[in-house]
Amino acid sequence: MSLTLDFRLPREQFTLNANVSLQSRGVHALFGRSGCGKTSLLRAIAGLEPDCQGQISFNDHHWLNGKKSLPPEHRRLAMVFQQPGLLPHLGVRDNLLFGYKRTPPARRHMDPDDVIKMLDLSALLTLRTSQLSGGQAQRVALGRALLRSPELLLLDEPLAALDHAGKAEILPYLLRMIRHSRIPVLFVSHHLDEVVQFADQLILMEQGQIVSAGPLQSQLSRPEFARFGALSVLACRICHNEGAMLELALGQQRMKVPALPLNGTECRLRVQARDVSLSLNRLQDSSISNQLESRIEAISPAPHEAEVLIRLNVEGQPLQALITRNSQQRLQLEEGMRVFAQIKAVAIH
Amino acid sequence: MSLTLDFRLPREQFTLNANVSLQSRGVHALFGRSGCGKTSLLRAIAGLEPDCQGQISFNDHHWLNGKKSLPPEHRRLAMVFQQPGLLPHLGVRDNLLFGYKRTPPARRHMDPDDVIKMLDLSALLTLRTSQLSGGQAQRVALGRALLRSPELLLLDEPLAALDHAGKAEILPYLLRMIRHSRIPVLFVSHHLDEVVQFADQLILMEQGQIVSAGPLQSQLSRPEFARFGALSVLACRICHNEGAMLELALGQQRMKVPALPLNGTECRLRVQARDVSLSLNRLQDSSISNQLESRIEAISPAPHEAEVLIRLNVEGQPLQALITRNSQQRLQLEEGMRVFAQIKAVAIH
Amino acid sequence: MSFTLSPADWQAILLTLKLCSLTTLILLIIGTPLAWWLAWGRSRLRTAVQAIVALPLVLPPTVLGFYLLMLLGPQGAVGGTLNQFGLPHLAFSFEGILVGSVLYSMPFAVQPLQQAFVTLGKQPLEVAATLGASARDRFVHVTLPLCRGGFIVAATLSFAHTLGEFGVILMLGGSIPGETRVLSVLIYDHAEAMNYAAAHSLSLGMLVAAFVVLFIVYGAQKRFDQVKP
Amino acid sequence: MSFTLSPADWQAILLTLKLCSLTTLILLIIGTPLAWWLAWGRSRLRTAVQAIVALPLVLPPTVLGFYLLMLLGPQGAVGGTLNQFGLPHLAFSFEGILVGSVLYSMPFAVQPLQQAFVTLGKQPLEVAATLGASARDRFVHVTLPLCRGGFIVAATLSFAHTLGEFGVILMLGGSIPGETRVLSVLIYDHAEAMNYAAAHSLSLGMLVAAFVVLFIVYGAQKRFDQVKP
Amino acid sequence: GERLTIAAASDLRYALDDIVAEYRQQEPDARIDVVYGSSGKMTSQITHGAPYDLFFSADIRYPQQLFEAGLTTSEPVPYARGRIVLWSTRLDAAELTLEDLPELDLQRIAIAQPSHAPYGARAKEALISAGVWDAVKPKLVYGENIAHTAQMVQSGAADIGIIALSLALFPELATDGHYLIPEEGHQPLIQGYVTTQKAVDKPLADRFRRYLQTQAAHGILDKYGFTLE
Ligand SMILES: Nc1ncnc2c1ncn2[C@@H]1O[C@H](COP(=O)(O)OP(=O)(O)OP(=O)(O)O)[C@@H](O)[C@H]1O
Ligand SMILES: Nc1ncnc2c1ncn2[C@@H]1O[C@H](COP(=O)(O)OP(=O)(O)OP(=O)(O)O)[C@@H](O)[C@H]1O
Ligand code: MOO
Ligand SMILES: [Mg+2]
Ligand SMILES: [Mg+2]
Repeated sequence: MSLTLDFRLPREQFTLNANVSLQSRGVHALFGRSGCGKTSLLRAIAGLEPDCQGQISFNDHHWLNGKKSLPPEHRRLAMVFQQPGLLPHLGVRDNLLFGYKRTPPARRHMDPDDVIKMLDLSALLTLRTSQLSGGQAQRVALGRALLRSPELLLLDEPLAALDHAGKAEILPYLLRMIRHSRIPVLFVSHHLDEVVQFADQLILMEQGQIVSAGPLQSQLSRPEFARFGALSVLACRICHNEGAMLELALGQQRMKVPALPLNGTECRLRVQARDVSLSLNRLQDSSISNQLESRIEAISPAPHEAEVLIRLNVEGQPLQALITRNSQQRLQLEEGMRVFAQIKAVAIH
Repeated sequence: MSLTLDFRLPREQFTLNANVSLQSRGVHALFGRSGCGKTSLLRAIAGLEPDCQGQISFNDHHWLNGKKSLPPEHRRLAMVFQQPGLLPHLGVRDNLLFGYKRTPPARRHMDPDDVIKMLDLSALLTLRTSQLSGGQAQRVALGRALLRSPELLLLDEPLAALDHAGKAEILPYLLRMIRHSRIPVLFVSHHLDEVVQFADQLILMEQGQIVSAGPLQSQLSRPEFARFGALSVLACRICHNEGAMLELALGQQRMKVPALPLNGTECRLRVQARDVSLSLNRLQDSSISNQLESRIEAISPAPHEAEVLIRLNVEGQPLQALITRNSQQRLQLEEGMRVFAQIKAVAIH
Repeated sequence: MSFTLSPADWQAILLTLKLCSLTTLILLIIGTPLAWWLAWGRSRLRTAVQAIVALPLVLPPTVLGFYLLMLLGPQGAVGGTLNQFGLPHLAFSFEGILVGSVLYSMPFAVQPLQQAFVTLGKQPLEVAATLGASARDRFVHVTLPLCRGGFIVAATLSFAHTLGEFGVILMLGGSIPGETRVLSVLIYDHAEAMNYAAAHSLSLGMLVAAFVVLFIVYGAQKRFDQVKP
Repeated sequence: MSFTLSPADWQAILLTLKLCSLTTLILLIIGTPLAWWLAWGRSRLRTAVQAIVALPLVLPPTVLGFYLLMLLGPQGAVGGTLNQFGLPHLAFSFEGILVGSVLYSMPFAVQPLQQAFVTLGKQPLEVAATLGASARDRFVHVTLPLCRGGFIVAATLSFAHTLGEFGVILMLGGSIPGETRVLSVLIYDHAEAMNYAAAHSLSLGMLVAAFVVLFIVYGAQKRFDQVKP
Repeated sequence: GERLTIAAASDLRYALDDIVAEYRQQEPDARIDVVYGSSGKMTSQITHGAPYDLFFSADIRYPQQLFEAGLTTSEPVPYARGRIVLWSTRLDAAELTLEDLPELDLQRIAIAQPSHAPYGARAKEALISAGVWDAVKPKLVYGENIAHTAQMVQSGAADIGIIALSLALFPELATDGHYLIPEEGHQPLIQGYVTTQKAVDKPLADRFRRYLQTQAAHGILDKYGFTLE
């Protein structure tokens, strides 16, 4: 995929200034505070913002050239909005097939039966949209977007309107869909937690400007993200996935975590810095069983003055730990030291 | 305070059935999934639901008697809605004083200057409501409700519309206000995290029914709450509150946590079960410094089959720990055993 | 074309302004509670009443004029009763066309008010109630200022639509100078008398006045829509 | 009172139905794009055009009729041009009152449609566009079904308001049986000729018809409001 | 000063204006308003209580009805005999007769509404006796009263019309010639006036009535082609 943006869009309080080139497949997460312009950016890419000026090109197609704009229906993308936006006069099936019917057969690369199975929609097909729960409606909206066979998928906080239980209902489907379809995705969120579950690339926006863009792991260790709750992501290989526990390999080291619904051989562990504790020796009679040998790379102040953020290197991957200044002094932790990082098995997602 | 509810209110999918008597001061949290009837209950108490039938009495006043309903303006309560609901034709000052002006001087027990100071509103007074951020508007709505000098305060998810940073902005004010005013509060939420920060009493609703009601600590260890993420609350005494760290006493034992903006000598620590690990001996060279000697009271299965939920007794208070079954077996943990519970200092709020 | 107006023209202008002002005033007074009830009432009669209020929109003015003439004239239920009490009946009188105008312009007052009340929603009123404002207090200090736009639109449309009334007045009022010969009837009379210069002056004046009024109304509507909560 | 209708009455009824149906059809065809532009257009002229469209609401029908007579007659710009091309001018013809009716009922078609388009919002159309629906496709498969209520209201009000037209037709029509003598004019003639029984029958018929139509419209409006997205 | 309201048939539009103007020369303080319309319409209005003191009808049968209904103070008084003429601004009507009408290339022929305008009723009778009624009927347009009919012709919207001689003699209209239709073809148009109950105790009504007997008044009537009895 190659998506090159270089445009301006005037908003009430600022002018949105998008100047970025996204080259890789996978999921690009667009992250930033409420009102920073995430939705506006997506809408501009979709061709829904007539005031937008500049260049947007996607895989050699010019979507926007100066003021000349290709209408949304001719851009090969699909968008899932914050609200499901199902068409209320159509049933679930007709909503699902709305874009499919409008895609020339030669260009269709998604199959309705597959999508219905993947998103578990078969029981809903005959319902009216008003009979769906929020989560069900979002699943239909996702399926509808996929069946447009887009070459780029725009997701605008598809989970924002849902409460905790609602999110739990839809997340597995979203993950499955994103992994299965292999369509490049631009995913908007203002919850860091959500973002890291999907994203390969992370784009941070502030006040209409793109502040930084890059791969997930390196972005997460940037100081801009500390205030959203420091976080690391460990890329692991799955060794055994049998029974209730999952065995993971991180270089030479091994971890065991409660099984997660994962496919494939790779997986990504999201570890919050506050869930990592450090010890000088391997702990013996503690309930914490995952201990990763690692080296301290950097020690930096944390938002709370009594705490420090410790950047570790575990088998070449960055891992952050948030501990008190007292503990740091007690254990005399310094850059370059070897330590054991304890991660509670249940703290891994 | 004495608030006795015994009424029915027909809704689309169920009839709200409120039958509960709230006797203590402090904060009563009303907790339940979206659509379970929390808002409806509050609105009925405020007198905003004309279809409501039964009895509502507050401190010897009959607010509802059969179908005879005292109009909202004669019930001595104030309500903060999910949206701030500032009156757009009035400036911030006039909004703030709207209820104050309508309260007979003899019954006023809140002072505008105090409230403005407490909620840090002085810089906003001359603004128009459209110039306020979401968080600022909610602060004004809170102040306006307080200045009505209510004898009962109803808060309907006053934080729901805000994002992470918005919540962080308003939470300290809300906490301060609730502690300072000593007005009985009924606080609605569907986020357990939020609830435990304020609540003394917890009321759980489901499908229009009140499932259980009681003091926070005992409610939290009920199985109904496990699925929202198991959680304990420890009541502590503050020993030292100097510099960056706070020293707390829990019976004979001591803990140190990064300082929080607390007043008084008591405080409440919210500890998520997944943040607690167990060891057979006191750990020596770990960054975890808070270790509480405790006894295992019960071991029960957790939602994930690879995990168990361990109920501990720490100085007479319940504390829950979520660990893997593997660890339990490795350490051979059993009911009645003495163990050390490690709580990462930064994990305490 | 010259725009000189005769004393008779001026008389008709003043009469028309008087009729329009009084109609507007009466409609605001009775239209407000009616619109409120239509917006928030819970009776099953609402749709029927709404249809009755809207009848003048679709009924030929001659039908309305005919029935009013039957009702208000000396033989009618109302007019006859008035005569029995020694009072003048209402046909061919200013009071008669005032009644006609109020009925005829009713939907133009009630519908914008109803719309404004519905758009306002109950929330600001509920907020005010929980802050101790009584029903009257809420109306004066919340509804009135927040529905200002709706009231302006209702008043202007009532006024303007009364300005444009013709059929009802023709049947119910005739064309009595100083009493019922309003501008629309006068223009008709001028046209019939082939007094085109006078018809033109008055028509053009009304056209411009109507346009200016509507331009202000829709401008105001847009502006007030933006400050809506 | 008996409700026998003469052949002349029947002729007027059929003529009126024809006029109302054609007016409604034309208004839906030209009113839809106009309402769309008023709802979503970005020109600064919108308020002015909106005021012009609404003019017939407030202008005396005699003013409208007077100017139309000037315009459509043989000396008028339109009528004169037609005559030059050997075509009949439009004064005192069915085509003439059709033009008058379209202008006169314009706001009753445009305003509900505009309202429906604004209420619908852009979201469903944006959703459809990102799913590959072209502008035409969106109109047929999204706007039309979702604004069904608005179209019903617009059609019914246009029809009903044309039913109630009087002043314009009086000046422009010439009361030609079968051509321009519509019900409202016939009722007037009956009343002036003191043919009260006939006036009554027709008036009552129209009153009932108008009420039924409005009752259905407002009922439908309520129902469609509820299924709105 | 004293007030007098007169209802008059439209054929008197210019003649009665002149008489009133003359009368006011000698009594400038008197306020005399004249309301014109078709004789039938005026009768209908008086029946419903319209406050006219004197009623000048184009056909004495209408005041006779009012007298029989007890709404007048005395029997109707004939004051003149009316005549109908063929008149056009497009053709030279002086050269034409009724019998020519079917042969001419005409779009529209205007007459007054026979059901309540006596001049229209007489026009219809004349066309029938000339044997051309069926031929011209499809081209007929109907004015609400005889002045309206003249206006239809004057504006050119109707090619030719049958109007009152009194109107065709009005200086501004007299520039176009007319053909006097023989009286034999229709019933005589005996014009009569009555004093209504409203004029009881109005000395001005008596004085004005007396003025009508004067040479001056007769002179004006004569000038407008009214044959005096
Ligand atoms: N149609 C519009 N015209 C002008 N300004 C707009 C428009 N829509 C939104 N804005 C403004 O543009 C800014 C960015 O809005 P946008 O919806 O893109 O933010 P966002 O990052 O998606 O926020 P959120 O996380 O709350 O959805 C805001 O200040 C908003 O007020
Ligand atoms: N005015 C109303 N009339 C009838 N039913 C209503 C009304 N308002 C809400 N309901 C229904 O009553 C139920 C309870 O709604 P309520 O707003 O009390 O839930 P809630 O617990 O506050 O939910 P949330 O957490 O989403 O705010 C819902 O099923 C809702 O659809
Ligand atoms: O009474 Mo008239 O003058 O025939 O219209
Ligand atoms: Mg957004
Ligand atoms: Mg709620």
